[in-house]
Amino acid sequence: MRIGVFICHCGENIGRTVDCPSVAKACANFSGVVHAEDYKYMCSDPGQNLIKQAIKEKNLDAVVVGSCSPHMHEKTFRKACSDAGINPYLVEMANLREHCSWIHDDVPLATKKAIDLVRMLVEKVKFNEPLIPIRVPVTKRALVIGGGISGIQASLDIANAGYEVVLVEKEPSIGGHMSQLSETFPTLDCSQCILTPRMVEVYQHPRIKLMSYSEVENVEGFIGNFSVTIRKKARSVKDELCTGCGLCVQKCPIKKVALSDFDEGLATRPAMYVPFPQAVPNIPVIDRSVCTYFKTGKCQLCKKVCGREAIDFEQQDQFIKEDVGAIIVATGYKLYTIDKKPDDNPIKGYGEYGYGKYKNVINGLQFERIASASGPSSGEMIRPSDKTVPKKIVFIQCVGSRDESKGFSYCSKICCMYTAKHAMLYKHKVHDGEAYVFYMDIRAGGKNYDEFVRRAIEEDGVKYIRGRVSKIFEENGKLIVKGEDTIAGVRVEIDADMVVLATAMTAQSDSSKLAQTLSVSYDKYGFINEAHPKLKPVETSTGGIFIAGACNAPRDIPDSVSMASAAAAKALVLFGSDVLEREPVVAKVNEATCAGCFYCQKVCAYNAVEQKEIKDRQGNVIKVVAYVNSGLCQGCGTCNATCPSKSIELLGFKDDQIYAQINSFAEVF
Amino acid sequence: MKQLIDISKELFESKKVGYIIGYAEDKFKRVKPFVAHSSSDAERFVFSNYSVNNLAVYLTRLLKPKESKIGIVAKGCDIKSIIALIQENQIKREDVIIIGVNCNGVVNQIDEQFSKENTAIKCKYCQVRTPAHYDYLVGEIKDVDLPEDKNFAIMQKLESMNAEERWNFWEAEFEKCVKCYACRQVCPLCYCEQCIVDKSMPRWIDSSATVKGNFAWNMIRAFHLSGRCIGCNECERACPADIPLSLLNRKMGMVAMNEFNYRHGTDINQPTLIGNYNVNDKEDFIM
Amino acid sequence: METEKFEPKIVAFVCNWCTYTGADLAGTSRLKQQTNARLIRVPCTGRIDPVFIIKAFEKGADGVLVSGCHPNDCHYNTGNFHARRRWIFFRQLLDFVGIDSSRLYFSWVSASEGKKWVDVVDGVINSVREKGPFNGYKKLNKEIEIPVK
Amino acid sequence: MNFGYYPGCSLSGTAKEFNLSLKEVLKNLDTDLQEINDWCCCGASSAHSASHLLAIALPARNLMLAKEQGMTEVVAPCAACFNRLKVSQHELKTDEHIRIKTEELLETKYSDGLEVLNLISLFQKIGLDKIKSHNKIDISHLNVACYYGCLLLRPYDILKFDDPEKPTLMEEVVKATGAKPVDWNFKVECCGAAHSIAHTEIVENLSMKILDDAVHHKADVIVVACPMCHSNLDMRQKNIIKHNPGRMEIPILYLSQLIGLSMGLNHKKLGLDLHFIDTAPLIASLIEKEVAV
Repeated sequence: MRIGVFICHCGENIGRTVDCPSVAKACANFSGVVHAEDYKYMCSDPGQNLIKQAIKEKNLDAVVVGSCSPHMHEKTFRKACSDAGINPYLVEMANLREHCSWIHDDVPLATKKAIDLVRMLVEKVKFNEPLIPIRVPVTKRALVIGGGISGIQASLDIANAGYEVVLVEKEPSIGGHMSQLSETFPTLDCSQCILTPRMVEVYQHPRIKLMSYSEVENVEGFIGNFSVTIRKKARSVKDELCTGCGLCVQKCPIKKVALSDFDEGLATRPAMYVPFPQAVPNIPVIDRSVCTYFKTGKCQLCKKVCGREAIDFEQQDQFIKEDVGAIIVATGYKLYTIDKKPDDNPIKGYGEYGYGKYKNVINGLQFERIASASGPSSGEMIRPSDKTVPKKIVFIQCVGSRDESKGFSYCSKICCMYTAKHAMLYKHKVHDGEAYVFYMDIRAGGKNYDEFVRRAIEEDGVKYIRGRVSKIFEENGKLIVKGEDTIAGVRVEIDADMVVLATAMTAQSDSSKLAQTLSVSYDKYGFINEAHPKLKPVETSTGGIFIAGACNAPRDIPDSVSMASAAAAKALVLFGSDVLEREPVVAKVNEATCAGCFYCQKVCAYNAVEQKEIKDRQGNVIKVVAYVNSGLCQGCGTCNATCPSKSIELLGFKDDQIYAQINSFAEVF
Repeated sequence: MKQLIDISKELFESKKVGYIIGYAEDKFKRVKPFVAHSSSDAERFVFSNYSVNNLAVYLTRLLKPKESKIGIVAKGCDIKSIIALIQENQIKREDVIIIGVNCNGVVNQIDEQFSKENTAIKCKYCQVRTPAHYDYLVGEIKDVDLPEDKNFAIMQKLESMNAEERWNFWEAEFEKCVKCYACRQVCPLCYCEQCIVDKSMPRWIDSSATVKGNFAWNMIRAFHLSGRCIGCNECERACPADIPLSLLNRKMGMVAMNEFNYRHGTDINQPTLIGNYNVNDKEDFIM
Repeated sequence: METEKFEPKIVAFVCNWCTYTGADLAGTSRLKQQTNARLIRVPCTGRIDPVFIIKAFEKGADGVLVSGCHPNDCHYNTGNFHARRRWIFFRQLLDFVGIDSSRLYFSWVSASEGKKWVDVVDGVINSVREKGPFNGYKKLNKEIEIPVK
Repeated sequence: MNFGYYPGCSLSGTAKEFNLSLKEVLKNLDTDLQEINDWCCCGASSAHSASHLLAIALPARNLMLAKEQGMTEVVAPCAACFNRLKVSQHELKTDEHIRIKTEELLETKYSDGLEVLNLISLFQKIGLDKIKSHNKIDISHLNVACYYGCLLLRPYDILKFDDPEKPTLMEEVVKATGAKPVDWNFKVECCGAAHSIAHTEIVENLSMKILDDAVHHKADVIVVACPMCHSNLDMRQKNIIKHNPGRMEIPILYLSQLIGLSMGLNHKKLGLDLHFIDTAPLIASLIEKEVAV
């Protein structure tokens, strides 16, 4: 092998502490090194030309550059060498700046260390193999999971850019939590008025395939090449025939049979229902658990009235396969439930606020429904127990949030804002009412957010009390709220007519299951992790899968929408090329020596190791060995270290390469 | 032994097995591993205090018969190896028929006379004299008079030494090693097609029988068995140089027990120790 | 030679994403450290095989340091968890054969912990220096050397 | 059945009737209590404010004695004793430092594995069906407010007993006696505890609220499982009424006494005559009913 060594002075940066010319001189004597020189700025154009020239003149086939960190200029030098005809993976960098000159003062010692560092990489590069980037084709089609505002936004962005989108929503209608809201902060504009046009746009878009009442069942493949199985749940209505006339819903004889999820349990719905009037698609669903026909075999009234013969009692769940190149997860959140004691852990759940006991203790979404013009009371501000107007209302923030012992340690982020909004909406409707807010801190970071909270306090006269509530109990029809005002340093007791708890935003209960299906990582709360908290906020640990909205962390509408657009942009970047190039640093199996213990499969975080049958000429299975799907492998090498016979090796960091480095760390022992 | 022979014959006659791995006496009346291929072969099967060998090792060394199963005679401790092999994808449970034997202790070395003093040390801390897992069960349990656990005292002594003294202890032991690899060949869990010690690119472990290479070999062998060794002590029995190899395995077994409360080869469906992790694994040694 | 002050040789196996980058940060921040450590960069602590460590000792290292991402911060999600489990066995095994734990160090150093890296490296160098050279292998190596006449 | 027994100081002093009634009831339920030989004070509510080590070591001594005497389950009827024993167990298990210090102090090795029971978990263990089968007197007209206080339930992470904010286990036992537990608001509110001596007015104020809420929810009697709660609610009740006129007296019973009543045991043997608040009207109402039947 003909190796060239190039030592960079980095101006004075390396040269000041490392005697670069003598390093180059020492390196010239290493076996295999046929060329060694030093230069002031190796990364500059003249510097790079120096390398290119040497490659040509001396016919080099590997290069070691002693300069800065590979994180800084590995790409630069690989590119330069590649231009001169050397495979980029035959280039190694010795870090003489960050790991030597900048951290040492003693010139002889630093110079000695620099020589060692270069020698170790010269030895390594002798075992480097030319590698070719892995190229995989891209299916230019996206799957969006979740039809809330984030999913809607992401779908529209991708579809408008000219690519097909499959939008999967588990509920009968898209719209998500945003469709339940009355008004939105900080502008107090009507939520449905801004959302429904978007929902309709999704429905009518020629490139969006909307699959409501459906769930993702299985995901196979890798970036650019996912194969997704979607379970289309039986609606009992043929959606291609249904016109959405609603006659069946009107005729359904069992009217008030179930609590409406959309109205957060404050209203009822029939067995055949559309979650809300503006639902998209406007196709009803039969709730088989309560439908008379499914319970007794009789009724079929809906079938009789349907002129289109769209009712199908025999309908089964369907499994549909879709091929996509990118997946956007936008599954949103659910509210922490305080209406029942959580299983097996009584300490969680706020028994002191009376879970499930007091009708007039409600959560934020229930308040939204009460305040909403489309809600059960048509926007009239009345309390659930006796439908009277509450004259005194208490809002409690941080119920379950920022409370490690009872709930979650994180801040739910949006409660400060929506509580201010709730208090304002209340004051706008009940002019003589009193509104109290118990808070820990006001976290109103965002455009016009703090102004909004100040408006609630200053213009609408909402009374903010800094402190926690220790107990709520009922006495003579009033809810006695016992708490503390930490600013005044006094205990307070308020006899309220209604209490609204700003309960924490939590991950969907099945989010960890979905994350496992997608093989993306998730945190201990079930929120799906971003790949990097700062630089890769919409990517996940798995290439080609992106996240948007509250499935990642508590998030408000503007943040969710911008995140959705960002995720869409990431998917579009992927669709920008026909093939994907990936680093060829992946594991490879030596099938001859693999004994098939599959410890490599156990340690792989990416499901990249598969089982492969080796057959003889008659087609009999002789043995089963490991096989690495290089589309999925991310190149960590954990399999390599785990394999007892070293039958799986990580290209670029193979055993012989590392052995060579260890073997040469000290000149003599 | 009639029970064992009857079952074996029945298995052959019903064509359930292609062969059965068991024990038989050779012409010097020594009990040796024996592979029976027919009913008449099965007549020779014996099981006694001299049935020392862990026959599970043959499960990965012999070819599986076409369209029938492998029968194997196994003591409680050997069955742990079989379970481990199933856990590690080396054999399928449905491919073996296990004839479990109630064991009343085995002799330390094949040529010795069985007595209290000559009982294998592994029998001292054996919890599975009646196998935990089998298809058939034969033999009876008798009361066994067990010798004292000599190794325990050595373990304690070693643990009380300082690092240098321990190094010297092992240096003296490993000096004897001739790299015959009997320890590897006899180990049911050393089923790699190519052992790391036979790998020359790169040569992690010096293949010459120098103390340095012997250190590396025995350390890596113990490491590759850590969390996996089921304690049959065949390596130590097979070692012609009498190196106390079981001490290394026992130490690793103690780590598995103390840190993870784990014992390999007890449950087919148990997740293996290496290859899995717990977010809360101990890390008090990490800065 | 005998009178020369003992300077320990330390080999450090570090993961590319956290510790190597943390060491870069120490450099960028010009945090001074001693020159005894030689870093070997691997993608992940999961890639670090115990044979590396044995080989480093064989080749004359007086101390070995292994460092990677903090738990839950692993670039590859779980590499460091698998590595940690191996270490639990391996360091007790080494200790049992006489390479005690004051020669083998483990640390979590993140990309932002330049200062911690310096403390770890200097700490390891200092304590190995205090401990003295690792003669076990040095002696064995001498025995193998063919005497030069 | 056989249980180890740690009576604690209160049960041999101010809460004598607790001890009496418990033993009487258990005798009828074929359950034996074996008192820990040479037991000492658990440190109560004061040791831990003086010395952490002492507060761990005192209960630890009793735990060690119980183990030595071959017990596997120990009943500590007093809620404070129960709490201190459990806290001590927890600390010894999780804090190696304090365990070593305690072992040095007591010159004994500590080993875990003793189960500490409070009054409610004891009856749960004996079995609700068994209690039901011993019911002789119909007390179904009795509305009972179950009062837990603090020490039985908190801190949950250590005691792992019942829901610390909305407990229900005592109600289950009360239901087994045939009486009717009422749903009320203050079953886990503080009674003022040790302020009883130094700041009586605080205790009176807090206990008053508890009494009021129980009465408000139509309770005829409050049932407790803690000598401290009992003394505050019972002993201070007369003064509460004196300082806040217009209130009715409400008898405060130990859970064991209520069970004893349902079993038709002798009132004196249950120590029902040892309360400040007269239990005679309550007993009379039972007899009346009996006669009516």
